[in-house]
Amino acid sequence: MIEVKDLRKHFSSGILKKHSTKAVDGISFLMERGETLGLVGESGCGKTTIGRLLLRLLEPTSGKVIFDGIDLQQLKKAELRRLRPRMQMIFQDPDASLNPRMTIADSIAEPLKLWRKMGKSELKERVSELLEMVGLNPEHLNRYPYQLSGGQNQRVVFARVLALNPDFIVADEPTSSLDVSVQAQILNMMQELKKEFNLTVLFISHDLEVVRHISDRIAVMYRGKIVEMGNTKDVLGYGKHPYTNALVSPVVIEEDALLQGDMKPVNAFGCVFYPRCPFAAESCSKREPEMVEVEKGHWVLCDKI
Amino acid sequence: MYAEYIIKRFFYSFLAFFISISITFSILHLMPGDYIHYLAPYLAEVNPEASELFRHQFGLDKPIIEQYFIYIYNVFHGNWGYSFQYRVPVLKIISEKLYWTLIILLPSTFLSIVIGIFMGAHFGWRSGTKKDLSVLNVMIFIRAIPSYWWAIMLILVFGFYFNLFPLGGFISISALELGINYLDVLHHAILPIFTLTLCSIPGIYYLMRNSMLLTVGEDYIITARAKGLEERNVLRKHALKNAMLPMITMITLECAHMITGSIFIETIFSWPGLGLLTFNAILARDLFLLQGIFLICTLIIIIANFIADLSYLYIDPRIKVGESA
Amino acid sequence: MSLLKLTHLKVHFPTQDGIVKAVNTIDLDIEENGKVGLIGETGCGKTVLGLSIMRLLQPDTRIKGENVYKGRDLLKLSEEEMRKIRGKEIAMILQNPTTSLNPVLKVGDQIAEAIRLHQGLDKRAAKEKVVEMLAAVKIPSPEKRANEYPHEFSGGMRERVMIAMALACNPTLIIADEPTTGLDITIKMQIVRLMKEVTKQRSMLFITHDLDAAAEICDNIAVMYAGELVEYAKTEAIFKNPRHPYTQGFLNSLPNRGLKPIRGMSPSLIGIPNGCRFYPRCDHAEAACKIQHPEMVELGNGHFVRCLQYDRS
Amino acid sequence: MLRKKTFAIGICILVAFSIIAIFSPLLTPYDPYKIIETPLEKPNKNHVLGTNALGQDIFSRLIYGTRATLLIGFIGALVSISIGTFVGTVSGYYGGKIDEFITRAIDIIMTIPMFPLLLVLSIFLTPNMLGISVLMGILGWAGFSRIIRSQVLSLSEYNFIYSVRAMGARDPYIMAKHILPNILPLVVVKFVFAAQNYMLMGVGLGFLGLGDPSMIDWGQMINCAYTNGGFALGMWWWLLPPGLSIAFLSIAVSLVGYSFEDEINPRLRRMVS
Repeated sequence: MIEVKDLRKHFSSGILKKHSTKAVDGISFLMERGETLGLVGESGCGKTTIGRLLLRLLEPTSGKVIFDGIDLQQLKKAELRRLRPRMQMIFQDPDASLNPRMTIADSIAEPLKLWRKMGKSELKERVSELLEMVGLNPEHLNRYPYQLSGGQNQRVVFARVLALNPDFIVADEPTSSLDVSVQAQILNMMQELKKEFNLTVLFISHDLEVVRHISDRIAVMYRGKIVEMGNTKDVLGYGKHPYTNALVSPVVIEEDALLQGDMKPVNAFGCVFYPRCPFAAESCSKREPEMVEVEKGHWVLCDKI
Repeated sequence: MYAEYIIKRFFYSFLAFFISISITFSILHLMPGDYIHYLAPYLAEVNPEASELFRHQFGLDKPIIEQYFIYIYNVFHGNWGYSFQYRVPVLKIISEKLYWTLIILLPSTFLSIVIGIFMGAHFGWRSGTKKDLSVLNVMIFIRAIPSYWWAIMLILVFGFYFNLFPLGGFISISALELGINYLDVLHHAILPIFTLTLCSIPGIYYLMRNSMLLTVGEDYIITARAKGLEERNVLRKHALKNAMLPMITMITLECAHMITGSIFIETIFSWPGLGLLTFNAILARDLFLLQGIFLICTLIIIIANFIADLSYLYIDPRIKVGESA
Repeated sequence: MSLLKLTHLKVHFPTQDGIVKAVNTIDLDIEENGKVGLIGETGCGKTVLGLSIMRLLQPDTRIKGENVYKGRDLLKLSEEEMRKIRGKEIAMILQNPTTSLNPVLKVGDQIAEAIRLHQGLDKRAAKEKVVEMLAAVKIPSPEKRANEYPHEFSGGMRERVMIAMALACNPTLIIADEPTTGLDITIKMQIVRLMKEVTKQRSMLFITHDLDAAAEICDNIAVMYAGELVEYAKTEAIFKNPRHPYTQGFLNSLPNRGLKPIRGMSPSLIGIPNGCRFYPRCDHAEAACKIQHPEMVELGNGHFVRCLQYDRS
Repeated sequence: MLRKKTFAIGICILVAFSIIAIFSPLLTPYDPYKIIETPLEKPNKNHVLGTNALGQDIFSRLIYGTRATLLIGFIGALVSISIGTFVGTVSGYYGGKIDEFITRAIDIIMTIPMFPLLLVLSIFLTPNMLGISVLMGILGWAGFSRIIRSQVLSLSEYNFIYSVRAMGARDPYIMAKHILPNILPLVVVKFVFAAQNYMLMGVGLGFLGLGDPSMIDWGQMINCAYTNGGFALGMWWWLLPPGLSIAFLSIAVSLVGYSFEDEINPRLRRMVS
């Protein structure tokens, strides 16, 4: 369904001196139809950037994203636009994902107005239907986002995204700004909707436990690179990469001395995790490790394996 | 990082001045019709030969690109053209008048910034109190009345009715015999300075108050209180510096307002500075002089801006790593 | 012995939409050397509670009840007396170190401020103390770091600075408001351990929505819901034998405990109805729950619950 | 509450001025251009505010002067706010290189003093009111566009803009439907302040003798009174009315502007955990 080939995105800043930040640094993976891939990593590791690159909401520096056999990079603006209804995105802060000056009904109706020619009554019916599907009442239709709770707003966002029957959804930390009691509601709803719509989902999160529940496969990201990828059970149960293990059972690993979000590599050649790795050897700082398939479908980016 | 920042700022300042020069040049050359008719209408009508000579002397018969470079060269070499009205080089008369303008402009800029910032900080910190709201209303009132009207009113009240200050000018008649006396000049300068300060305070006060209002709600203010700091130290050490950050740019923008204000105020007070010069230049349609005045105003603002940019280096640590540069 | 004793504490403040009853009748005891975790979800009033102990809320806030610290009611002190307690006796670690540190002041100076104020040290001695504090929270090369600005620190490092600032005057009680929120998991555990270490000889009110962090540090846990405490017990008891339906639901909704949600959402703190506040979301609700507001009852062994199931008086 | 009252007062005054401007011919006892009486008459039964040096009725001229001032304010604000909104929205919405270029350009434009430039240009232009007000608008948009840009930029960080884009909406649609409604309150406030500014400036130009001679405006009236000795002769009925009118009008506009601004400023957030 989705094929990502050696995707890179570098941000540069500065006029006299260019500072380049490698937000995404050579990432490749495949996603099957109907699967949920959990993308885990700490803040600033580039996971949000990947989400946006996959939908080509950002232009990559290099690399390819192939969506259902279509190379997104080759598309013209208008062609890409026509493809948009098939791929959607859900964001972290539900309150900010809705236009504060539009009613809930208008927000949900918007994608339908954009893409489907519908009569007024048909539109109204469809909106109510969607609203019900995400567990809200018709009484919410004429309210504004600020009158709803975060959890309810996230439901509205789901209704709006599903209005166009998408195939692929990037969910970027959809529950991390919600309280745990509500987070569980939203995640459960998401599971149901996923089955119902046969969605392919890239689920981005920093919370391993959440990802464990929702994903078929997991990719662990560190500083712009995927360091481990495989089935949820394999990665979380029998993780090979020292970073994955640090996430699963927090052993003390040294904190990065570098600024958060500043992705300048410590060493242009070595392993990205080298400075914090408890098992680092001299050689790790010199040679960039390669992805190794330790078991079928379980890849690790570490030379020590 | 310092160096990059300073160079960048300097470059932008230079660019701004360069663009101003280009504007004055293009005004001269891109306006419809033969501009000699604008410059010296009588000359052009009465004496075509003289106007030919004039063209030649000013290099106006050369291709426009060449003229442009000549113009820029001239401007950077202090040759800003010739004032028809005063029959002297523009830069000469401007530099004479600039002195007088600065006599009222500098003190009033200083005073209005200090008073405006002090009042803005003070009442922004205690916003919502009765005192704050009444001060706010008074400031809105002062701001709403144009500077020329304040000038006229103040002359009427303090000059005409109370006879405390002279009605205008910069020296008394007695100075013709006794020579210029600083106290006498000061006596004449007080009312214009007061007017200009009065008209400039509200703008700075209002910006500072708003900036303070935003700062008061910040978390680090609560942190400072949680440390047990006295209220005045929370204000002085934590709130003030942060609230000042956005002010620096704002103040330089206010400079443009003040220059505009001084044009009116000098005219009304007959203060022999750039403002009055401007007024007279308009009456005489002395184009080169007006252009020169425009350039000097730009220069003042650019310099103020550059100083402001540099002061960020001292006050905003984030610039050092180039984050907000 | 009780160090801080809150009795019938109420904190209300007016807003445009009505009076927010952020804290309603809270009784809480923090023993000397005791660590109490205050658990609650967004908008339950836990931050307000922390700030009201320090009297750092806006002047139009109404605080009622008693707030006795070492035999003195803090609510009755003059502002000047209270100021001398802040930072020195009771220190606070505010939520979100990024916004809680002053961006234009050097980190070292921000720590030194409290030291100089409360301990009367001169500049040099204060500086030494600052370096010592930074070293105590395990910031590498503290001499150099003291001269840097907050934006030069990572999130975890900023949190350490906040902790160092709170510890600077050797306070008896620390109020920590969500010190682990927003941190990455590998860094979170380091902060939790650090907090545990530095509060060995102190009391602490640990405000958080992160149960794991609270479990690691606290002896007792108070669960807050809609402005009041609904359960208070030893940490172990809360985890192994939660008695209040909200606590049970909260635990079950955690991702590592089954992700079973509580239906509905937390009530707004404006215009709270009578009766049990959890009633609309509760699976065990009965008719009486809607009318009768339950009182805290002790089930023995220091385990308190506010629920009509147990309140049969 | 207080703000609502000031807003109402401001609006009432504004409406009154507008009515005066629209129905000037019906309200004036004399033709304002016509030289009817002996010059420099004191206020009397026939001439409420006396006559000027040319013998024109001051009261009639005062009434007609409302038109020019209101029009200059309105047109100037309309032009500068339109340009500013457009440039600021484009810059903030597209971001990247376009934004950087526009931001730099605005930084530079902002250092060029508009009023002296206006004076230079006024030499070339046949003074006409429409031209002057449009020109003022063109010279004055930069600062405003900077404010709009930062507002749009912070809006664009809200994900709803992103999600509409992800939905496949076109950029003009997003700007019109999602960005404009959200910045509209700010635009309205800035429009009011800009109008005030241009009114004062228009009168100021008239005062400097750069107004449209075919229009009657308060600035020219002040100038006329000032230069023809109305000041020295103590003829307050000549000098004061136009000045008081502009001051009064400007205060009214201020009241409206500040009340609006209070309304849209994000209220100080309260802390509830």
